[in-house]
Amino acid sequence: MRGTLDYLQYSAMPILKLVRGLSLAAAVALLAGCDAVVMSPSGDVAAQQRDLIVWATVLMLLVIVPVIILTLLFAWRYRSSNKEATYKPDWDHSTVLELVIWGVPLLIIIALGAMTYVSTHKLDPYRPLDRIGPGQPVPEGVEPLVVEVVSLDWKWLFFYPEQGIATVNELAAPVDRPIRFKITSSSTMNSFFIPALAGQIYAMAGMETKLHGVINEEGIYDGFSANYSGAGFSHMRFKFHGMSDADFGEWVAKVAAEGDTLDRDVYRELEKPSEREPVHYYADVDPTLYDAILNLCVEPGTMCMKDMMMFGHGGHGGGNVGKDDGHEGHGDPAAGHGHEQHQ
Amino acid sequence: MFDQIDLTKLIFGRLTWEAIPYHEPILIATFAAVILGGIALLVALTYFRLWGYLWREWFTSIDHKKIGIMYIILALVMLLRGFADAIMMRIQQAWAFGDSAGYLPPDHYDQIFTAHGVIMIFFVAMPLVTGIMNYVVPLQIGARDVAFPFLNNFSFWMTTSGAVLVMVSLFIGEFAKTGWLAYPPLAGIDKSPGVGVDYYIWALQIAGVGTLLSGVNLLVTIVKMRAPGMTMMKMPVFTWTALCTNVLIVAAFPVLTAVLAMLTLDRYLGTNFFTEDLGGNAMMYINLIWIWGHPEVYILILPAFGVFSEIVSTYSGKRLFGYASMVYATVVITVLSYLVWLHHFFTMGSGASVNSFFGITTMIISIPTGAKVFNWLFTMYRGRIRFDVPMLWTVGFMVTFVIGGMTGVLLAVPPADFVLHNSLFLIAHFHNVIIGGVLFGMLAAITYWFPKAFGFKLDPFWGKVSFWFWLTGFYFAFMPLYVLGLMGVTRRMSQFDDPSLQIWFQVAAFGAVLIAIGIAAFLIQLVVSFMRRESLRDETGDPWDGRTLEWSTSSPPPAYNFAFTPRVHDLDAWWQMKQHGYKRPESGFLPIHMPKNTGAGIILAGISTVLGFALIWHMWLLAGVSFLGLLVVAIGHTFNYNRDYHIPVEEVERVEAERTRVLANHG
Amino acid sequence: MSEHHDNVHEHHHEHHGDELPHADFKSYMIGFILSVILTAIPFWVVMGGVFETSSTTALVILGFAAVQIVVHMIYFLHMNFQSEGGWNMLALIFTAVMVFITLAGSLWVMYHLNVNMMPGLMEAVHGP
Amino acid sequence: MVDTTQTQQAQGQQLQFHETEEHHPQTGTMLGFWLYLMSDCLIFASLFATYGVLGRSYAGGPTGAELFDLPLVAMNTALLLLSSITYGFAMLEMQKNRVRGTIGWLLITGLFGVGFLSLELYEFAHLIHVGAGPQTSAFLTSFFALVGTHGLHVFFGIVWLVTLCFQLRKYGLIPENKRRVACLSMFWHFLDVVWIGVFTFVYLMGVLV
Repeated sequence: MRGTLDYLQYSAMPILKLVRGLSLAAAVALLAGCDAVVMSPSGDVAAQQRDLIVWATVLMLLVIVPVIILTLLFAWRYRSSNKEATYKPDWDHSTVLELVIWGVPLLIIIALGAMTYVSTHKLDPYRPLDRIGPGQPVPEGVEPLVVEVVSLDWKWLFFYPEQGIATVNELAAPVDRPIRFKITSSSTMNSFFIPALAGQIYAMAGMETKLHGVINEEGIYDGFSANYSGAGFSHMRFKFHGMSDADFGEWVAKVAAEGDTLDRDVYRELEKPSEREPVHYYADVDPTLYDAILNLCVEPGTMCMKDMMMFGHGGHGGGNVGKDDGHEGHGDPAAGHGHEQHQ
Repeated sequence: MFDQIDLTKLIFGRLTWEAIPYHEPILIATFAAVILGGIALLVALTYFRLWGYLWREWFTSIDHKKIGIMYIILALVMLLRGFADAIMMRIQQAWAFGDSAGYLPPDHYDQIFTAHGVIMIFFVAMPLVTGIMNYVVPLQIGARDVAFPFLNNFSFWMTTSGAVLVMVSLFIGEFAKTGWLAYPPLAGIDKSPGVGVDYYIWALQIAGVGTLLSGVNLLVTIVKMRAPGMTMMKMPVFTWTALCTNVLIVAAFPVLTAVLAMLTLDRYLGTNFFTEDLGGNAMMYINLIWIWGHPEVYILILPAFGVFSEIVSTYSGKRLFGYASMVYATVVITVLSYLVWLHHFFTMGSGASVNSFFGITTMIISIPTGAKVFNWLFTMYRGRIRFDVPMLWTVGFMVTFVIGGMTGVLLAVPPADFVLHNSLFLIAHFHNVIIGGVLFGMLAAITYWFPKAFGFKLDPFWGKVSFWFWLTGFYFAFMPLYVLGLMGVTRRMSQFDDPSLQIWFQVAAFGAVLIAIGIAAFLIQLVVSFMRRESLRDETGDPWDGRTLEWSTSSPPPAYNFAFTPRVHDLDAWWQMKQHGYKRPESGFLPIHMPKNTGAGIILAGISTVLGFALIWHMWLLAGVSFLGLLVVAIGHTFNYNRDYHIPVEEVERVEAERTRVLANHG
Repeated sequence: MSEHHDNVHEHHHEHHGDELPHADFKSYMIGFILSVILTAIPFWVVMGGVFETSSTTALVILGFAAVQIVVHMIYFLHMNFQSEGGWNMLALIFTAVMVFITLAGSLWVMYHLNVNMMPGLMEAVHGP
Repeated sequence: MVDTTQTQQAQGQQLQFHETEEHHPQTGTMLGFWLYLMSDCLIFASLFATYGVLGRSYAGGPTGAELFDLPLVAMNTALLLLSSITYGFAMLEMQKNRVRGTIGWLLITGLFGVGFLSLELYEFAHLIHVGAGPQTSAFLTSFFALVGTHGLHVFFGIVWLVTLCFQLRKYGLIPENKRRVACLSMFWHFLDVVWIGVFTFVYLMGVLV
């Protein structure tokens, strides 16, 4: 028993150093060695997500590294040819050790769990941003840029309702201004993902997901669907341009000048499956189109989902029952919180 | 009245000559090879007059040992298919950059990654796990067979039937192009009108029947048939993990059955469970399938944990450290595995409170898992470790698995998951735990129990070659995927734009080649060991100085396993018997009551295959006939009351005398 | 599939250890009468419109259903803590937990998904 | 663990390490069948969960309140309850080793089952006739799936019951047959339990506004 603890103590010091060294080395290698966009993003949200990954990794390495070292050490030391090592065939219990092997992971998970709880709420993609960078709150009076995203087979359509324009496979946003994405799909499920900007979220037909992000550096970044959606999926990519305010204004003007008309007929044509679609600009955009896509009523004569008597007389049935069961069962502290955000 | 066309439709459904992919050179070559190989096999079987032997001794056998071996053969055959898919993907992804489209069009590539996932999980990992449990559990608990021997045979053939359907899809029609979980709306009839998804559905449904019944069977076996004296807390750890795995099977697979049935109704009858309009909700499919899907992961890994526990204790020559905490950890994992399913779709947008709940429950699972790793570690501590091949796998597992565990917890942090989900990081993670955990475990188990099953050990040289190639191959194949994931590369891509990624994919492809050598070495090992079986012979029945009851009987064990049912006093029952200078009884034998072989299992499963094929191709006439046939055979089988016999005492005496002679010769 | 047929027919140890449940006329009758009462009341409650709010009615009939399930378990399925060494009961409790997790979990998750993703639609429920 | 081993070692050769008589493990059929029922329970749980989620997605189609005919459901429930008690009588006859009585009560049970199924089929036919088929809306899809799956179980229960009657007539109340009757009894009563869920959760709660 004492021998074990000696080993633990003996290995603790170098291990701590090693953890620091390793995580540093890994971080450096990943940042410099290759273009690991997830490890060096340009948007504040993605940067916070990166920080979380690094911290969680470091926390876990506190256990992982000693385990790996001890495994190799014990395997070597207690090899059967080493007759000098102690052999205790009946030793199979130690209360102290049991406490350690349950307790240490428990403590780490408590720490990690707390981090998870806080960060999940703080970085909830539905939550409007309150900062645009470390120590930089959103300036007074700055409203987020709203972009409505539709995933089509197999391209992306972006509506800018304030600017009255729309684009296919090209997205632009001014630097340091929060962006508020409203995301839906025309049919298959996709996942809207710009790794440099913020985490991904699914795009599903008849549903609207939301994502908040901010880009802090000018540049051209990759965006794509992260969820397999059929034959043309590999080329369902677009460029996301982070621009200065002035450049963004110019870009909007250019789209408005060069753009075509986007009405329901054009959309129905656009909706047909196609691959490697080039960038399109639309200037004259039907303002009700996004809503119609979301509610699956672009086709003339179809009833919009929200107008259907989907919710009967007494509210959403599943929802109501879910509220009773689920919230009691799990003591959910944030009951109905999703709803509040949509006021 | 039917006119000609309707009758054709009734009989052949939508099956036409167009369904044969003769325009795909790769498939045609494969098909030719399979046909030639198949003919060669059939000729060989006929030439050596093996049909009767196979039918009597194997196909209709209700002996748990033979069924276990058949499961593993099925798994190894399917491993070759699944791995062929893997290497095709690796080549495609290392090749298709920029202007090059590689050699697989998306249509074919998408089938390959779907088939790879389905085959590896359902027809490699599951049969391996079930096979090992089938072989080992009754021996470990001192039983003569499982609780329901006929059902065991039937379960095996149903699993095989599912595998056959997947293989048929290669040559007739197509397989699903949806990813291995067939999410709607992509798997719905609008987006996937072909037969691919139907092959997927029926293969899994038919194999699922087998899996579920084998789960019930092993559960009852463990609960009811333990040798006297073997209380729950004296059960070998592998049996404990088998118990928990089967609890998971019985509780999780019904959900898969139900959700696939709903998808079937959507596709066949036009109902609206998961459609976009008329109130359907595809998110419910994703929710339900992961209620099955997450426990499934633990169904696979728990038995591997059990295997490692047995091996680490045997080769360290030491009692397992912390048996009780090992058992509690297993039980805790079993229950918790039902509370984490949402972590597979954090990015669907269920909100912070739901996400953090499931994120934290997921992390909690790592506590008992961590405790297990420590228990193995301290079993090695102050042991006397022999590095036979199973122990190599175990050490390789302990080092590899903790990395997979770490990345798993990372993925359980919802905001981190938002950037890592669906990326190659995720792929690297689950291959890290499934290869580094399940597969290493099963390969260790095969090496460990092989002498018990066949009476000779596996050749250690080729075993070590296989191990080292697998291990290094694994790191080469999957560490680059972690990096690619951090570079924001998504899974299931058939072509890439960014040329800077290519080198990583080439390294991964190199890793896959190393793994291929590892697999080849394993197969060579089987052949070499068979050739050298005399020098590798295990005459004692206890080649590794084992600790549990299976090592107390001969290798291979007689049909009845134990001439006298053992009586258990300690956790390591056989170890204790050896310590006490146990003398094997050499007289006083009694006739032994055993179940009889039956062909009903293979016949029922055969009809099920036909039924599945008919349903896939909408051959309604054939479907109706085979369903009725299924019913008639099943009912007919229930009229057979004559299902057991006694092995006469002379036979038992003869077998046991032979063993006495062998043991005496041995020394 | 016909798996439930096949399960029954395994019996190579048929002469020993039979643990067929034992029941008597009285317990069946008690069970029957109780279940008739417990069925009739919810039907009456709903068809007669006894309670004003539907949520009260729902709670009441769910309560009756729960009691009736217990009655059936005891008097018809002969559940107790002794049969099969307590394994029957253990399996039942475990299953009940699983059923609860599946039902409550699904409804909870799907409720949040729906709230988050159909804002326009949910307003129809909760008011603007 | 160490301690027990040592005491056992102190006892030396006293320990018996094998049985000398033939060892008869307990029969697992009843437990096995119960476990199968538990897994079936989870199939129903999935269907209930689906109904819970989709059960009010009427998609502009008819609602439960408009469609469900509670007197019919009450009738159905009564048939199923009666079949339960008649199955109980069959079990009692079996305990008294009376083959004819057992078969008789089983057949009566089967008749109630057929009655139940007939009413259910009538209800389904009626719904489809008025344009409320399973394709109409997610609500009706999940309704038909849940109630239909229960009906399918009753159907197979009846097939089994008829088979069993033949077996009883042919082989009498031998232990295997007794066990089969007991297993079918569990199956039958289990379907009752599911039906309690169905009539409460689907029908009664479905008509609540």
